[in-house]
This record gives sequence, C-alpha cells and structure tokens, in this order.
Amino acid sequence: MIETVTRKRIEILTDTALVKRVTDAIDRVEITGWTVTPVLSGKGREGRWREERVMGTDKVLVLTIAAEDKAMRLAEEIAPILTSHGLLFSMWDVQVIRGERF
Amino acid sequence: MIETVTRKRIEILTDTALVKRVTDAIDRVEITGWTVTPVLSGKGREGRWREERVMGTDKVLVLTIAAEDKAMRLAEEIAPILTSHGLLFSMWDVQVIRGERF
Amino acid sequence: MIETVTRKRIEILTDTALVKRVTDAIDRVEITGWTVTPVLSGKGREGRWREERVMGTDKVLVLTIAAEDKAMRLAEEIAPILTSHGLLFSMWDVQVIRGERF
Amino acid sequence: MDASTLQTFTSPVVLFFVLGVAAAFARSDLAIPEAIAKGMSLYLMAAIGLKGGVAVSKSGIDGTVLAALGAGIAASFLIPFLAYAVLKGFGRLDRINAGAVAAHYGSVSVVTFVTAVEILDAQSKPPGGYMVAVMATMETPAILTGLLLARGLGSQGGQPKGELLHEVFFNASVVLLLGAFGIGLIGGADGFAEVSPFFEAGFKGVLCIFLLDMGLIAARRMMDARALTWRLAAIAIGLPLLNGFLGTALGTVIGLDVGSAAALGVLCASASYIAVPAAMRFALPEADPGIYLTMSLSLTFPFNILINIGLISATASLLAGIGAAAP
Amino acid sequence: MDASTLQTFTSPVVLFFVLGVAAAFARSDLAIPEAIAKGMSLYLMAAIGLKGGVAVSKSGIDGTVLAALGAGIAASFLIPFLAYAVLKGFGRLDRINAGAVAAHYGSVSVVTFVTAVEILDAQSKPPGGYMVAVMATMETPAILTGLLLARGLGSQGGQPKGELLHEVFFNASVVLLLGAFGIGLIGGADGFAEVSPFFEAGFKGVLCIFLLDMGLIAARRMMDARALTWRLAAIAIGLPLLNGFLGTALGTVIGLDVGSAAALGVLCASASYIAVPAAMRFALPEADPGIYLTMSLSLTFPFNILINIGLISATASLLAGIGAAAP
Amino acid sequence: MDASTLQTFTSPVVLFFVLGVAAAFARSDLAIPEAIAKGMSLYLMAAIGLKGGVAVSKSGIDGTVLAALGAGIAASFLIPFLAYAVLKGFGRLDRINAGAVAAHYGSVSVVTFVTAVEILDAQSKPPGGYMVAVMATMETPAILTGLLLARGLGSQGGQPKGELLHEVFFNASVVLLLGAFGIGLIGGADGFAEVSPFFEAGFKGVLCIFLLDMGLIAARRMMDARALTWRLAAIAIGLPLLNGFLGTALGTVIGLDVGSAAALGVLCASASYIAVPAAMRFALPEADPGIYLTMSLSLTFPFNILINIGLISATASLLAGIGAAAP
Ligand SMILES: Nc1ncnc2c1ncn2[C@@H]1O[C@H](COP(=O)(O)O)[C@@H](O)[C@H]1O
Ligand SMILES: Nc1ncnc2c1ncn2[C@@H]1O[C@H](COP(=O)(O)O)[C@@H](O)[C@H]1O
Ligand SMILES: Nc1ncnc2c1ncn2[C@@H]1O[C@H](COP(=O)(O)O)[C@@H](O)[C@H]1O
Ligand code: NA
Ligand code: NA
Ligand code: NA
Repeated sequence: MIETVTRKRIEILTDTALVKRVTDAIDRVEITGWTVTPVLSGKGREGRWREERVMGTDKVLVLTIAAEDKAMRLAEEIAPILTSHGLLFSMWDVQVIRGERF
Repeated sequence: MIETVTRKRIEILTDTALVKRVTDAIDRVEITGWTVTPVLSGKGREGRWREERVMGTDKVLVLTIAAEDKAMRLAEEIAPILTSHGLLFSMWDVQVIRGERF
Repeated sequence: MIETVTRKRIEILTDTALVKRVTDAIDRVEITGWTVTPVLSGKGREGRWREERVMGTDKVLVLTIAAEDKAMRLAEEIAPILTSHGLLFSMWDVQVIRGERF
Repeated sequence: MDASTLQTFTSPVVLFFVLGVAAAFARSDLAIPEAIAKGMSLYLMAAIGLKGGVAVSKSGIDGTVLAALGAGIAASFLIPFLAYAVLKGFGRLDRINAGAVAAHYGSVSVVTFVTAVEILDAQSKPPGGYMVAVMATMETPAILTGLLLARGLGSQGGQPKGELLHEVFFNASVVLLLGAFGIGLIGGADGFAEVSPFFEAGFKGVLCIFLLDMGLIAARRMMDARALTWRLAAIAIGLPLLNGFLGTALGTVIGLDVGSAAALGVLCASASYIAVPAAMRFALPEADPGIYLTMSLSLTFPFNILINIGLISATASLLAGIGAAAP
Repeated sequence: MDASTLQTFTSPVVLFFVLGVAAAFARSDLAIPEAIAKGMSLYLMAAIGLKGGVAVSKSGIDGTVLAALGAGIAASFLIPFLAYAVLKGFGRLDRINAGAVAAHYGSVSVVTFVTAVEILDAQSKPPGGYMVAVMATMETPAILTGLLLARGLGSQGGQPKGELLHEVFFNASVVLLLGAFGIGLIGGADGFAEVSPFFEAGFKGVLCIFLLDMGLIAARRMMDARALTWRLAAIAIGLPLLNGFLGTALGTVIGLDVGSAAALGVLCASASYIAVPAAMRFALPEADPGIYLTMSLSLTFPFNILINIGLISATASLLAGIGAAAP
Repeated sequence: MDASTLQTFTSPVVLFFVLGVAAAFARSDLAIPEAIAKGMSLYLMAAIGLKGGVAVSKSGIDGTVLAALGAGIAASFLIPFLAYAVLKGFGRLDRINAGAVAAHYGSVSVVTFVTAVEILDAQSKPPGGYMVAVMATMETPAILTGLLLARGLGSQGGQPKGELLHEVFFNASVVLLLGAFGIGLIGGADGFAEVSPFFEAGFKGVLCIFLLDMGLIAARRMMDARALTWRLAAIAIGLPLLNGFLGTALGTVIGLDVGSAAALGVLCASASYIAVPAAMRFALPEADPGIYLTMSLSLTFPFNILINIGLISATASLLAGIGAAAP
C-alpha cells in the first residue's frame, strides 16, 4: 500500500495583474512551487465580470501545496492585502505521495 | 496567528449552455459569489468528449464557497436536475480567512 | 435533506504529452470518468515554465472522483512514474450526491 | 456520379477536409486551438452574411427572393416532422432523442452551405446572394418543431418558455449572419470594398483550415462514439439524400435559378452542428449529444461535403433541364 | 451635427460596433473568444505602429512633429488634473477612485484613434503618420499623474516604486506601438511592401470584428454594472466633449493640419480601457474597476465612436477655417 | 560577415524577432495569446507545405529532388550521433539528456527554414520547392536516433514501442506539412490560385508576429533558466555552425543549386523546438526540458535567425563558386 502524508492545498483567486505579488509571497515563505490556472468569469460583491482578458483585468487561480507551517505563514503574508486587493483565499488538507517534496 | 473559519467549497461541472441555470441557483440561495473555470475534455458514462467549443457543447466548472447551511440548500436546489442535465456535484470543507464574507 | 456520501477527489498535474498515460491508468482501475482542465504556468524544482503551448510542453490538471479503494489503486498505478515523469498527485475527501455513480 | 461530383475532390477546400479526417483516423495529435476554430467560424458567418447583403443591395428584393425565404422557412418547420417519424419508427429512438435529432436535420449547417457555394461557383452555377438570408432564417424554426415533438405543447421541462424562445431567436449565429447581412445591405458595394480584402480574399483559405478542423473533429467523434446503431447511421445518410432532393425540387418549382435551387437543396440536406446542439444542451439537456452530434457531424456532414453537394448540383441541373424542356 | 457626423453611420466599421451593442442588449450569446480579441488588438497596434513609422520615414521629423509630440505629452500629464477635480467635486468620488478614473481620461484608446483615422481618411482629412507616435507617448504620462493624485507624492501603498515605473513604461501596448513604429521607420516603404498584404489589406476587416467585440463587451458591462451614479455618467460624456475641443484647439494653435488636429482632439477625448485598467489593478488595486471600466469602456468609448469623432472632425474644420480667415 | 549577412537586419521579419527579444529582456508584459501563436504556427506549416507542393507539381520530381530527400534523411539520422558525442564528452551531459538534446539538433525548425527562405528569396537565391518535402522528412528520423542513444536498443522505459513510433510518424507538424504538400501537388497552381490570397499574401505578416512571439518566449526562457553551463551554451552555438557548413557542403556536392544547398545547410543547422520537445516529454519524460528547450530555443534559434542564416547563404555562394571554377 502506497504511503501518503497530509499537506495543505492553498488556492488563491487573484487578478492577473497581481499574480506576481502572490507568487513572490509563495517564494518568500519557501514553498517549493506553484501552478496558475485560468478563470473565465465570476461574480462577487463588486458585481459580475467576464470577457476581461482584453482589458487585462481578468483573474486566475494560483494553487500551491505546502506543509502546514509554511501554509500558515503564507496565509499571514497574504492576509493584509486580502480585502484591499480583492483576493480570495482558501485551503484544505490533502494527501500527497512523497511528501518530502513539499 | 491568522484566524481561519471553515466553509464549504462546492464544485459543479456543467455544460456551458447550462451555466446560467447553475449560477441562478447559487444566487437564489444567496451565496455571495461564484467563479467559472474552463475545462478541456473528459470522459463519463456517456463516453468521451473534447474539442466541443465550436459546437457549444463544452463544459465548465463553477466554484463557490459558502457557509454549510447555504451549501446544503444549493445541493438541494441542484439535486433534481443533477442526472437529467449531466451535472457533477462535489463539496468539501475548506478554511478561509475572514469568513464573514461567505 | 439531501443525502451525500464521501468519495476521493484526485488531482494529477501532468504534461499534456502524458495525459493519455494518466487517463489510461484511470480507466485501468475502472474509475467511471475524468475531467481535464487547463493550466497556464507554474514553478517547481525544475524552474519556472510558461507559454509552453507552442512547444507542446505545457501541462494540464486531470481530475477524477472515485471510491477510496479505486483511488488507492490509482495512486499505486501512478506512483512509479510520479517523479520520473514530473507528475504532481494529491487527493482529498469530498461529499457527492448520488455516490453510486462513482 | 457525373463529372461535377468528381470535380469536388480536386478543390483544396475539400482536400483539407479529407486531410483532417485522415489525420484523425491515423490518430495524429494534429489539432486546431478551439479559440481559433471558434474565431474562424465567426469570420465565415460574418463574411458570408456581408457578401449576401451586398448582393441583395444590388439585386433588390423581388418575388423570387420572397418565395425562396418562404420555402426555406417552411422546410425548416416541416422537415423535423418527417425526420421525427423516421427516427422514432425506423430509428427506434425515444421521443426526447428523436425530437432533438429532428431539430438538427431541419436546421442548417453554415459550413456545408459555404462549401456548396464554392463548389457551385466553380461549376458556374452561383446561387443568388439572398440564399444567405434564406439560410439564416432556416436556422431556428426547426428548433421549435423539434422541441414541440420532444416535449409536446404543454410542458417545457420546467424551462421558462420566454427564456427558451429568446435563446432560439437571438442565438449567436442567427444574430451574426443577419447582422452582417444587414450591414452589407446598408453599406452596399462601396462599404464592402473597404473591407473586402479581409472578408473576401481570406475567405477560401480560412474555409480550408476550418474544414481541416471539422474533419479532425468529425472523425475523432466517430471513433469515440459508443455503438451508434446501423439504423441511425442509415438515417444519417438517407435523410440528407431525401431532403436534398426535396429541397432542390422545391427550389426548381418555385422558379429559382439552378444554383439557388441547388443551394436550397443543400440547406435542406444539411444538419446543424453548431447552433442546434448548443440549443439542445440548453432546452433538452436529457437528450444524448452522443446521438445527435455523431449523426449530424460525423456522418451527415462528411457525406454532404464529399458526395451529396455534387449529387444535388447534378440534380438541380437535371431538373432545370426538364423544366426548360417542358412546355 | 453636420454631414460628416452622419457619414459615420454608413461605415461598416461603425456598423459592426452598433451590431455588437445591439446583440448584447438583446442578450444574445454572441461572443468572440478572448484569445482572438487579444490577438486582434495586438494586430491593430502592430499595424498602426508600422504604418506610422513608414509615414514618418517618408515625411521625416520636423518642427510640427516635435510640437505635436510635446502637445500630446503635456495633455496626457495635465488632463488628469482637470478630470480629478471634476470627479472629486461634481462626481463625488473618493481620492483613490478619482485618481484611477483620471488616469484613464488622460491616457488614450488605441481603437478610438484607429477608428477616427478611418473616418478622417474617408473625409479626406488624413492625419499625419507621426500622430501614431503621439498616441504612443500619450499612453503613460497620465498613469503617473493619476497615481500621484490618488496616493500623493510619498507613499505608493507598499508598492516598490521602481517596479511600478517599469510596469508603466514597458507595458505591452507602449512597447508594441513604439516597436512597430521603429520597425516601420527602419524598414521604410520597401520593408513595408513585403508585409503590407497582411498589415494593410486586413486592417479594416479586423477592425470591424474587433469593434463588434468591443460593442458586445461595452454593452454587457453596462448591463452588469451596479448603480453608476448619474453624476459619473454625465462626466463620462461631458469630459470627452470638453477634452476633444481643447485637444483640437491645441492642435490647431500649434499649426497641425486639420486631420492631425482632429486626431489630437480624439486622443485627448478618448479614455484608455486596455493599458490603464491593467496598470490600475496593479498599482491601485483598491480602486473599483466597476467605476473606471464602466465609465471609459461603456460610456465614453461608444460616445466617441458614434458621435464625438464626427463632432471633433467638424470642429477641426471650423477652427482651421477661422485660422485661415484670420490675418 | 558580408553584405548579405547584414541585409538580414533590415528585414521586418527579423526586426520583429529582435523586438520580441528586447521586450522580454526589458521585462515587458507583452505576450501573444498561446492559441494565436499555435494557430500561426499551423498556418505557417500549411502555407509552406502548399507552396512546396505547388512548386513540385510544376517542376516534377527528378534525380536532384530524390538526392536532396536522401541527403536530408541521412543527415537527420546521423547528426544526432555527432551531437551526442559532443554533448556527452565536451558537454558532460548524462546519457538520457544527451540523447534528448541530440534528437533536437538532428531534427529541424520549421520557422528557421521559413525565415531562411524569405532571406534567400530576397538575395535572389530561392531554394527549390521540394526543399519543403526535405524539411518534412527530416523532422522524425532524428527522434529515433536520439531515443536509441538515450535508451539503447532494448528497453523503451516501459513505453510500448508501437505507440512511440506512431507518435513520431504521425506527429502534428509532419502530418500537416506533408498533407498540405500533397494538396498542393494535387491541386497544382490552379487549385492554389483560389487560396493564395490567404496563404501567400498573409504569409510574411504572420511570420513577423510569430517571430515576435518566439523572440519573447526564447528570451524569457533564457531569463528563467537555471544555470545552463557555459559548455552547453558553447555547443548551442558551435553545433549549428558546424552542421550548417556540413549541410551546405553536402548540398553542393550532390548538385543542388545555391539556394537549395543553403536551405539544406539551414535545415541541418536548425534545432527543433516544436515537434521534438513534445515527443521527448512523451518518450523521454526523465530528460530535463530546461536543458533541451533552452539550448534549441533560446540559443540556437536566435543565433540561426540573426547570424547563421546569413553565414550559410554566403558559404553556399562560395562553395558554388569553387564548384563552378573546378574543371
Ligand atoms: N508545491 C507545489 N504546489 C503546486 N504546484 C507545484 C508545486 N511544486 C511543483 N508544482 C507544479 O509542478 C510543476 C513541476 O514541478 P517540478 O517537477 O518540481 O519542476 C511545476 O512547474 C508546477 O507547475
Ligand atoms: N463565495 C464565492 N465563491 C467563489 N468565488 C467567489 C465568491 N465570492 C467572490 N468570488 C470570486 O471573487 C471575485 C471577486 O469577488 P469580490 O471581491 O467579492 O467582488 C468574484 O468576481 C468571483 O470570481
Ligand atoms: N468520476 C469522475 N470524475 C471526474 N469527472 C467525471 C467523472 N465522471 C464523469 N466526469 C465528467 O463528467 C462528464 C459527464 O459525465 P457523464 O454524465 O457520466 O457522461 C464527463 O464527460 C467528465 O468530464
Ligand atoms: Na436541413
Ligand atoms: Na485622453
Ligand atoms: Na538540424
């Protein structure tokens, strides 16, 4: 039977223009990697958005898997700009194979 | 240490043509927002699909984060059309920062 | 109140060129379906990548929902090529409606 | 099969389609990005709409045009009844699926039409510019008939009726085709001159690449398809043969020129695989796309492109000859 | 409104924009894939840059060109002050949002400019090729003024200043416009001849489809917008009227020909909805895109395309007439 | 470096590449959507294939053509042995990575070839149309040699051999190039006339934008690259110099005209960065893309475009002169 360990999977919704600020934070807390996936449209308190790629105001999801302590440090790094920059932050436990990578 | 609260993250796979029906249901149960992300291809009981964007029969994922009670109400809204409309519904617990938003 | 059951949601990050190897493994362990979603860019031990679609060296996420036993069999199928092929594997518990499908 | 049928196979447009089919069957990984394919389909609709509008701005709207419009709309409304009967009887489909497939056969395929125009032009039988308007008006009536057959008059499956009608009448291809037609009509030849390097000069090349993609998609879907019964496969070939003949005959009877009668035949023979599938996912989500897309896209579409357009063109010439010979 | 204003409405370019707006208001699902729209906007910038560079390689750089460049840069720096005052006073916006919106109005819209050039060309008042360089240099100064107004001189909201200036000066559209301008300048008419079938012949057609998309996007954003106050709506119309007049007058005073003066007026009147919004998400993430995008894209942009370009063109002719009459 | 080398730098095609490199190094956010870039690369392959097929339909297939095909296939099979030896010895790579990189250098870069054709055309040394077929056949043999070197004859790393061969022979660019070549051959000049406004007139413009994108991607990858050793960097420059000379000499010896000999030289000098990387991810997933992509795309590709094509062209003229002078 394969052995798995528990890590945190973090998902941050952010404006494309602000991705670098998010990934810089991930690098700063020394998480080994991250992955960016596209988003098409959405609705929030500030109303609906879609077809924003031409204007450069579209959003993406940044995913990263990390050990709990680094995940919490990332949460603290991101928290101050969460509301002002319109980010959405969520995390949960996942099982990974070969956890020493994260 | 940053304080987090637990919310439900719901993910619904749906035909692009039916997105509005799903997001209307989300709005009806008064969840504050949702996000749509693209899907490339897949396989299910009805066989494989890919390259459907030209035909308009492609699919997307609708993500939404909500408090448990609203999440359950959404599940009940969606359940009746789940099989007939070929939707895929899953949800799990996530930790979020500033949970009062959801 | 709607009844939900617990299943595993598995997420595998893989090179586009290797998708078929991953979905073949999913089919082999007799999971009913899978869904492929796009990825834009990322960073790992092997450095940063982006704009690889022209070169055909880009990546995608393969998602699949399955009962625990099948999920573990998939993990074992995938484990041997995990590091050599640069895959990223994570899984977690989700609640689904009408679990007999999975 | 006469010379004009064979001629089809030296056209680069058709050869690119064949290349796509061959590449897919050889399991090549060749693929056109979906955004590009979508963009090309919008381009083709805008260009064909404009061109038709400019043509009508020159020729004007007369009795023939109105007759063609009426014939097209009637055909789109009525073909689904015929198709439904065959699909339920011979094809053994249930009500929902028979209705959904019937809607596809009553509606039209823009690319089949466009390819037919290229082939007819090359055979010196150019259809009238107003046939573009006929095509645009034929897209939607069939959807209504198909839904009626699938659901009956009363229920719409919990689906608000207004929203549905709206979806049907303002769907993307109808709006773009008629909108561009209107712009062509307003701008006329002068307005078109400005934009013709883009919309006219590029047209055939874009059509080549688009058909390459449709060949890939059609053949891949065929290979992915789980057992489509031989009965349904037979219908996917027989129905366009029958509808093509009926449409061409109807066109000849109402007095259209050879090219336009052939174009009406092609419209009747063709089955939608863009506007209608999307409408069906919306309005009849219980219907199985594996049936209607495989029939319309993987069987009827290639059959029309490769064989039926040639047959219909020959039929139209024949019927016109009979008409001319008759007193 | 004189003849030249009305003439606007028979141009296919403008008619496609109207079609987009109408389709969106009719809630049609017509949509251009975003990758295609992005690709078209890059194409338009490369083409206009090349064309401008080739024109200047022929005409050379003289005093008029330098005066136009100076006037443009000054206008881009100064318009945000005017806009900010109006937005904070009459518009009742807070400092952050007033600064963000002001930056949009000081900067320029490439597509508005391009459409104006098409219209002015058709009215036999072609602007000088160097106006492309003027446009490119007007994109960024306004961003700096807007940020200064929003944040004051000191703080940059934790944002490293160097990174910000870099973002502003090397943003995609500035680089592409000036780069293509430089290539046109180096290659000259000979170099351009090789690539002109692509960049020149396709230009108007691409502009049509791009404006169709902008019509869809502008109208959809309008419908999605939560209460934009009537005060802000009034500013989104009034400001381009005022800036258009001031810019045209400035152009006339510094001795530009009619077409170029009108083009300067259009640049002043137009509000950015590509370069500046992205810069604001980066540098002023607290500002509400619902305000600045709706104003610049959904109100000012259509107003300029449909009405204001015509007005500015007429104004330029009028002012040139007065200038000529004066001793 | 003679005049023909310098001439390269006034071509808009090359200047757009330089613009892309410069923009990336200046850390501009300029980017072409990936779907557009993919679409342009398919367009370029279809166009070059068609053009080659039409040319051969005119000239016919003779001994020279067969000699060129044979020489190309042999070069693609053999160059990886040379490259492997250098990469393992001087470059200090392990077996897997040396084999993967060697496959890239034996295969070809379509865009390098296309750019070379533009430059050779401008220098009145147009290569024969059959060189397109030579290019297409050179894509895959090197992949087989590279895998052989990396894995030995026996094992394929658990990879079913049939699947792999299939992947290699039916990969997208081979299918599209040869398919379009075949269509050009069948359709001939008449068939091509219909589609030439799209495939011919747009060609150079699309190449400009595509090279802009490749400049951006190549330079960004260079900046993202973790330490590429100076040894590998030296090989990425030295190998194309050597292969370019050998290929040109081979072409001259087997009796090709100057332009075709130069084109063969460019094919030998160029390294694949589209077909082969994808094949390596599939067949040698343990190899590091950071090595093979950085070498082929970020070093060899710019070196070939900016310098080596010019050198090879001059070499070909020189060798032809020597050949002519010899008794
Ligand atoms: N900790 C992580 N979290 C999320 N994605 C990761 C992580 N590490 C690596 N990745 C992704 O996996 C890819 C390959 O990683 P690697 O094999 O470490 O180079 C990267 O380019 C990222 O897209
Ligand atoms: N409850 C939610 N679940 C999922 N996505 C959300 C939710 N709320 C907001 N979003 C996303 O976050 C974006 C910004 O939200 P807001 O800052 O509330 O306007 C929205 O446009 C959505 O894409
Ligand atoms: N077990 C699964 N895990 C992930 N995605 C699935 C699964 N089953 C089905 N899907 C997705 O849902 C779509 C429709 O499934 P079905 O209704 O079974 O044909 C498929 O095409 C897949 O994209
Ligand atoms: Na039909
Ligand atoms: Na302005
Ligand atoms: Na080579």
